[in-house]
Amino acid sequence: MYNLLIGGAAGQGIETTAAILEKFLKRSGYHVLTIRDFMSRVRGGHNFSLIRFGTEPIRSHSDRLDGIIALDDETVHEHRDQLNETGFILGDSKLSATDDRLIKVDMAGMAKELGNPRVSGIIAVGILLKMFGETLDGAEDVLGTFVKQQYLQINQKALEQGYAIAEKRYEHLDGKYSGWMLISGNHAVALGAVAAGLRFYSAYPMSPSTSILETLAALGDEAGVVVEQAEDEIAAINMAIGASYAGARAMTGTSGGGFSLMVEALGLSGMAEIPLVVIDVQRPGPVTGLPTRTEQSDLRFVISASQGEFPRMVIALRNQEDAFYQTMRAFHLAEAYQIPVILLSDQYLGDATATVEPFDPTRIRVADPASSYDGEDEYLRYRYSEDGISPRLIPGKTKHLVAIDSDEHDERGWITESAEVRTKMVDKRMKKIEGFRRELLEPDMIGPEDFDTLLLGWGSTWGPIAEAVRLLNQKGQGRYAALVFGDVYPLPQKLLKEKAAQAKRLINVEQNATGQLAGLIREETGIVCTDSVLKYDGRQISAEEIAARIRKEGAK
Amino acid sequence: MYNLLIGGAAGQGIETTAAILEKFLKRSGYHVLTIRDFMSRVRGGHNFSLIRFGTEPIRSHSDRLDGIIALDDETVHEHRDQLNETGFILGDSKLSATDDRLIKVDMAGMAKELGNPRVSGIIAVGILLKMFGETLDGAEDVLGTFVKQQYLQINQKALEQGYAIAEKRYEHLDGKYSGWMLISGNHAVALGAVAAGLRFYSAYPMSPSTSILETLAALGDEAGVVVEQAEDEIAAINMAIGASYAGARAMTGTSGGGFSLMVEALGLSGMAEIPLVVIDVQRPGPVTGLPTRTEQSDLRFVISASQGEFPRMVIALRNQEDAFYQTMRAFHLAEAYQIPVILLSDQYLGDATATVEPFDPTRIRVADPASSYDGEDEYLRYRYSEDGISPRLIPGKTKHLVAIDSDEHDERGWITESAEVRTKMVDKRMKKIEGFRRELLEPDMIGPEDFDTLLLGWGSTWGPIAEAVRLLNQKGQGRYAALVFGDVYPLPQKLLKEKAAQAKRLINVEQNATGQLAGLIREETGIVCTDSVLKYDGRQISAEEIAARIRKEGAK
Amino acid sequence: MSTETFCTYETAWCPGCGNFMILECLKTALEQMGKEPSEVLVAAGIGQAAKTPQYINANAFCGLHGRALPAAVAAKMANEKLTVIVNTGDGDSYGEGGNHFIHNIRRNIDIAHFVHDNQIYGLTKGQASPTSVIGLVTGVQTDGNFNEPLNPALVAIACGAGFVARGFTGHKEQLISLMKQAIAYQGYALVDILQPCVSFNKTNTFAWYNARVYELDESYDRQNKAAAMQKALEFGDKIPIGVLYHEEKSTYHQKSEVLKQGVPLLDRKTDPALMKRLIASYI
Amino acid sequence: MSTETFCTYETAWCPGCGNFMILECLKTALEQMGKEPSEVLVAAGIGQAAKTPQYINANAFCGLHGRALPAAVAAKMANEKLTVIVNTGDGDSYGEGGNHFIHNIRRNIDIAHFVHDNQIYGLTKGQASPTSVIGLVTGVQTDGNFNEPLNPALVAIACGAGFVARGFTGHKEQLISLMKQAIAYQGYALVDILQPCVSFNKTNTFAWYNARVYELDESYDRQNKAAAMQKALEFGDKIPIGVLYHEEKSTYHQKSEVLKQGVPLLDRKTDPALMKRLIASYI
Ligand SMILES: Cc1ncc(C[n+]2csc(CCOP(=O)(O)OP(=O)(O)O)c2C)c(N)n1
Ligand SMILES: Cc1ncc(C[n+]2csc(CCOP(=O)(O)OP(=O)(O)O)c2C)c(N)n1
Ligand code: SF4
Ligand code: SF4
Ligand SMILES: [Mg+2]
Ligand SMILES: [Mg+2]
Repeated sequence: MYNLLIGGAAGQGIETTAAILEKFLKRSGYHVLTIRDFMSRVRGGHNFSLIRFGTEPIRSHSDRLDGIIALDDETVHEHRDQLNETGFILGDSKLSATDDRLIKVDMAGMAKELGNPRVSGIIAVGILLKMFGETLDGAEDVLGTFVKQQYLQINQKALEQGYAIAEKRYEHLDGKYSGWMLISGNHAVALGAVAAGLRFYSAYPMSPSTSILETLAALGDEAGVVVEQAEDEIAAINMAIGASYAGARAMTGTSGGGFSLMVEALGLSGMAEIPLVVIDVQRPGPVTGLPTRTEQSDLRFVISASQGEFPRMVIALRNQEDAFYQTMRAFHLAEAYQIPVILLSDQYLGDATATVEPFDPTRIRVADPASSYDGEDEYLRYRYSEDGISPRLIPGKTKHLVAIDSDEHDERGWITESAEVRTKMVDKRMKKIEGFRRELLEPDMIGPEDFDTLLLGWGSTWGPIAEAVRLLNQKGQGRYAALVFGDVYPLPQKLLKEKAAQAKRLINVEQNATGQLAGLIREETGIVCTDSVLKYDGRQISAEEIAARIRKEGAK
Repeated sequence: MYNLLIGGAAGQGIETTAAILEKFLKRSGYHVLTIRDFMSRVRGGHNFSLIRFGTEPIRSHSDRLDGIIALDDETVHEHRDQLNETGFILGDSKLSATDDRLIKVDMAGMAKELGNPRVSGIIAVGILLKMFGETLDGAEDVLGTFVKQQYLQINQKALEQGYAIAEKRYEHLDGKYSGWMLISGNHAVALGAVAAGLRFYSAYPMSPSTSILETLAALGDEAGVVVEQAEDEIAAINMAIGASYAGARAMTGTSGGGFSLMVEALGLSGMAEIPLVVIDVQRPGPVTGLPTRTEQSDLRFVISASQGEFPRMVIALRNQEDAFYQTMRAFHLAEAYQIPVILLSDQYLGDATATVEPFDPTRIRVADPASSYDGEDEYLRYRYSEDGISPRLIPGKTKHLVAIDSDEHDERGWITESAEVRTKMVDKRMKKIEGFRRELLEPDMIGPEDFDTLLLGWGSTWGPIAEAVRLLNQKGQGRYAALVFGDVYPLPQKLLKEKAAQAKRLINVEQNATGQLAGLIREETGIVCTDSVLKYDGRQISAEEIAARIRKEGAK
Repeated sequence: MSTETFCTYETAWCPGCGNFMILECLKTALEQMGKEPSEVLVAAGIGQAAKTPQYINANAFCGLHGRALPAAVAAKMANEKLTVIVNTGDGDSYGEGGNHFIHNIRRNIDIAHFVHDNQIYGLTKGQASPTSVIGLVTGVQTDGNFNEPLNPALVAIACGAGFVARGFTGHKEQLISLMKQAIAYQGYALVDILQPCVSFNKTNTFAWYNARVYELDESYDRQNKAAAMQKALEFGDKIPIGVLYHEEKSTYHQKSEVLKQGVPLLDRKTDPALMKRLIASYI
Repeated sequence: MSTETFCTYETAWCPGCGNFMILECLKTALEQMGKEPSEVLVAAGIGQAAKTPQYINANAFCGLHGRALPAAVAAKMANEKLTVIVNTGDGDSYGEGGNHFIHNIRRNIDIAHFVHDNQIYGLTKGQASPTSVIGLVTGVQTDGNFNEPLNPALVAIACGAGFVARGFTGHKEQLISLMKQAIAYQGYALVDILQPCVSFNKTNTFAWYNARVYELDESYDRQNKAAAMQKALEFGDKIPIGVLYHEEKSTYHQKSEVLKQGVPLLDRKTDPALMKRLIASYI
């Protein structure tokens, strides 16, 4: 397994360099995981991508580096301490930094000679491919994905020149992943939505959710999806609800700040029982916080967002595969129960690309609008029923009229002030929870059955936690296992209760300051975590850090 | 103790009739409690006010009536079953309803003769005053509070005519409350805010919070308070924050739907550490729900509203006295800890008028902006400190510049992306919780020390619960007591833990469908309620209903 | 004139309210246009005017205060076969919903927007709305409103609306005609309807409006933008009613690559072959 | 020209960005007007332009995306002695913040609003803003923007603004002058500043603007509203820059009973005697 860091200022093309390199590596058979760490600015500052690759599945990033590709001096200064003794730093000749491990190449000069200073990153890719014993097979195809047609040739040349001047340093290892996908969490969400029959996506740009909007915009014409940039997030969610009411499967996406503005309308979906999928790609708050960084601090917020009470589901995405399938499932649940379903992702998962088995869009069946209406009696949009689910017709599709109201309403959808109807309607809505409680997915159990310490996590820390369990069991004294939640609200309790009963120590590992999952578990089950590992500096915790903190101090 | 209901359609003047009658009764020495039940419409429908009065303190409304004043037939039909055998119904001659207890008077005819059909309610007041053995002393003054100058004379006449034609039926009882106030929860909040030094109130009209806005608007000129109707709730809260930043003590108020729109900016107050008081006068949700009715279903929502994590306090108002003093205290806490403080009221409390001892505005001291800044070093708005509180200067008041940012920031208030600064700033903000945790007020303990069943409640159910404890202990088999929370987040735990340990049965009594306080208590303390009494039809639970439900089924 | 198809229900409005006339005109307009109830969607926010969808035999969407437009335009995007009409208040449309007002004009989606403009917040019992006149005393504007009233027609033209009209509940025939023109217009069509609120607006009464309004006649050139803005500014002793501005513009549906393909959005399916291609593009 | 008082900090903007010139002009304008840093409040929302308060030696309020205006006007209400300036982006001012834009014009509070109008969302890396031109291709507007661009100056005039100007970063002297006039103007003053974004807007470049702008000269009558609206409409081959409209109007502070009393709001105290009277009124 190798771990490379590509660093430089915003605007130096780190992202494209990393994207091209990782694609080459994956295509040659490696399992690849790339995470992206960047600042909230367009030019300057310090950004980096971490590319980890090997022949075995990689679930977590690592802070220990085998190589650094430094587009500026800051990268060397910031990261040299993470570099292995035997590692290398590839830098431009004009860097002033010095280090025994630094290989300077006049990439800027070469790029200028080639006629475009912006291709020096591609020269670096060429050098790296050679160093790692790769070939340039399929280069045209890879470059074609990221580079405009008119620049293809010069990039190809740059790649070849880099390749030519470098020397092989590592052996190519044979992996079996060349036919797998390399995809980020956000892209996987977009694909999952389309697979589920998305017809309408409205959103307002907001990091780190914007790439969902952009991915859908890029494929919307072909896929028959209207992708609309709203004037604000309030409009975004109300549009999605309007479209869904009218029969177009709909979704909106944002980050916490935008979600805050969607809170009222979330309740409209709940009250009017209009299916809706909302994704919150979390970033550190409060408010603007650290716009391009990661955190898991919206859990409690989204669970109780909006005045009053109504059923909802919250699903945390744990990895890129989850991102696809759980997005599909979210549409299913929203439709089957006529509820809002909230997906929680975060910047770490949203921007990180991982190697996953090609998605199977037929694996999840998405329900059609519930139409238990047999056409005999009067059509009642909110008919009382055993399971709380009422027949949903699409306006204009039959001669029956579909009335919805954000006021409390009777079975026909008309305003009521009756205490009796009110109580029955609340009960009807709440009854739906019993239904989807039965469909809850238990958390992922990771590690041996005979553990004594149980780690608890949710969402994107899945990878780091899984890897940490492995590390801890390698050289720790105890036996470690973990439960990582995907479905998080309502909280699935079976496995948790079973495993918690067996654990001597229970440690919640969360990317927030207050231990939100631990609180939810206390409320729902009475189970109390004995320790916790919390991180809230905007950087995703690594497996090593989890392991170290658990080993050292028995957690904070 | 007597219990009267005045009912009719919207637009028939029920509110004024009730307000005049209750004022007479209070001035003659009675303790009075009046609750208001009305529909979300301007004309028609069925509305009523319940006036309960006696010589002992009254804490809860009651469903058992001694008299009905029916302005329409519907009132008779709806409420006759609540009327005591010996009770009376006072109705207009034109009512078609029949009932042995019905006294018909041609009030409409008399009013017409007097030259204004709208004074028939006042005639009824005259009749009632006579029936209850009251005098007309001070009538001019009472009428003057509710009636425009030009209509004073005719109203006075109407009152006298009603008085003249009626017969005494009950004896006047001497109470000691003539010098006390008669005030609603919303008015008490407004007065509390002014007493605390409110300078700026911005809001968007929303039932049942609008009367706070109107009360403040009425006294703003005199008191030196800018009262601004905002274009929407987002503006309302951002204006309040801007005014507070600039040194004017500020507040905003709304109901749940408006609060939903304020969620993002609530975080701004938390992140930028700008003191802010927000009141949410709850009504039944979700969304528009039952706009003019009551519920306690925003507790979990306001506790975790807004993305990310920041300190806040949530105080539930339990009665009209609380409404005044806790509002004052909210300003103190907001200022002392530079946090948002959320007051939770509801329609029941907000609209109900009760008899309270005249407020003492000097009882609560409200802090000045924390200026631990000694002027020696560089002024740092967000200086790290032991208690997390940093020196707050007012822009323009010194030569020092005050910078705030919704992004994560350093001690100067400038944007940072440093992991270290981020962590320290989160810790600094969170440290403030320790401070105000020490200032938490324990819940009200009601009932005997040797109880076996403990009721748990919060906010406006205080009165009904207190009364229910009395009823239950009168003829129940067990011994009952109650804890009613005012400070609810963070949750004060001392008394709760002590008393819960002693209780055989723990019953949460809440005006919502999911038992929100019970959930919070589980999360915070592990204490589990064994039963619960929940009501969510938009009507406040009465003491009798609580007692009956606890006796009958051991709660739902 | 029959209103059987879109038959009447009991309302919660005050006797004498201008809303009744708007409701009647709406039903009449729809009937005269031969619409079927099931092809009509009447959407609203929250308020007195916003109860309109509850009182007409059509599909009804009573969403959130201020948010009628985003829901309504999206419903139209989802199913272009629906005749989408928004009937809601001035507070709803221009206050809470102001941002959606200006931006949906820019989208130019084929809906009709009928604003019941009583220059007051009715349902919340009488506070100034964005169109309230200066000096209006209310429970909140205790010294009289002193914010410059919004001129909806002018703002709509300034934002690029292609159909902008002003109506009055006292001119029934014209109002029906304005509604029909607005519904027939391809694109976003605004009719700001002067609607007396008998309970809370004692300034802008029926008589007040009636003394001031005059119908624009044939001589008025509704296609001249500059002149239309001038005309829209007129709101004092004289208030012109009728179509203030008219311009043909391409609609959202005509411009959107997805929607111009002819199949209503809700009837489209995701092509499995496309899904395969998309997945393959990440390999 | 010195910018010592309001001295410069390192910025996070792209080299070549129009924001630098706006920042420089702002500092110069404030210095030329003899302002003290501590009496100046620069407020913003979130975005590239919205970082301006961070780069100037004055009181700084960087609030929420779209919400600069409500916070800024309230700060002015709280302390009328502050010179309050809002410097923020077009997305911030007209997109997310659109409702506050139209309604704060109606309030007419004495602040200056400088919109860095690059016709794009910069910080989020290039999506259409409300002022983006038709056809602009972005990562979201993949077929080119097809929503009618908002004309901020026209909308501002239509909403009743008393000072409406358009500036351009390429006309430095004029921009300084416009800023000074806007700050000096008693009431809400808008300067919509054409600002090239070198990173994301490849259509409306410096050259594009430079080829189109022309300064309004003495002959232009800035007090004629109808003409001003006509002039504001001009945004194509020719783009007039300068003060488009100017009208003296009473400000919020002049109209509010509380604020016109002369004592800044934050210096007022609640009179204990009044408190007593209020309490007594409930007895
Ligand atoms: C978010 C939110 N804020 C406030 C309200 C309260 N509210 C209901 S209707 C209304 C205003 C109604 O005025 P308008 O839109 O002019 O309608 P009208 O009643 O005059 O027809 C308000 C403020 C609400 N329902 N939701
Ligand atoms: C509620 C919310 N939604 C979205 C964002 C993301 N966001 C930050 S800046 C911005 C737009 C910036 O555009 P503009 O205001 O034109 O400023 P510029 O960067 O172009 O100067 C957006 C959408 C946010 N911070 N908050
Ligand atoms: S309050 Fe006004 S707008 Fe509402 S129904 Fe009554 S008259 Fe009509
Ligand atoms: S992205 Fe555009 S607006 Fe932002 S700093 Fe760079 S050039 Fe300026
Ligand atoms: Mg209205
Ligand atoms: Mg911009």
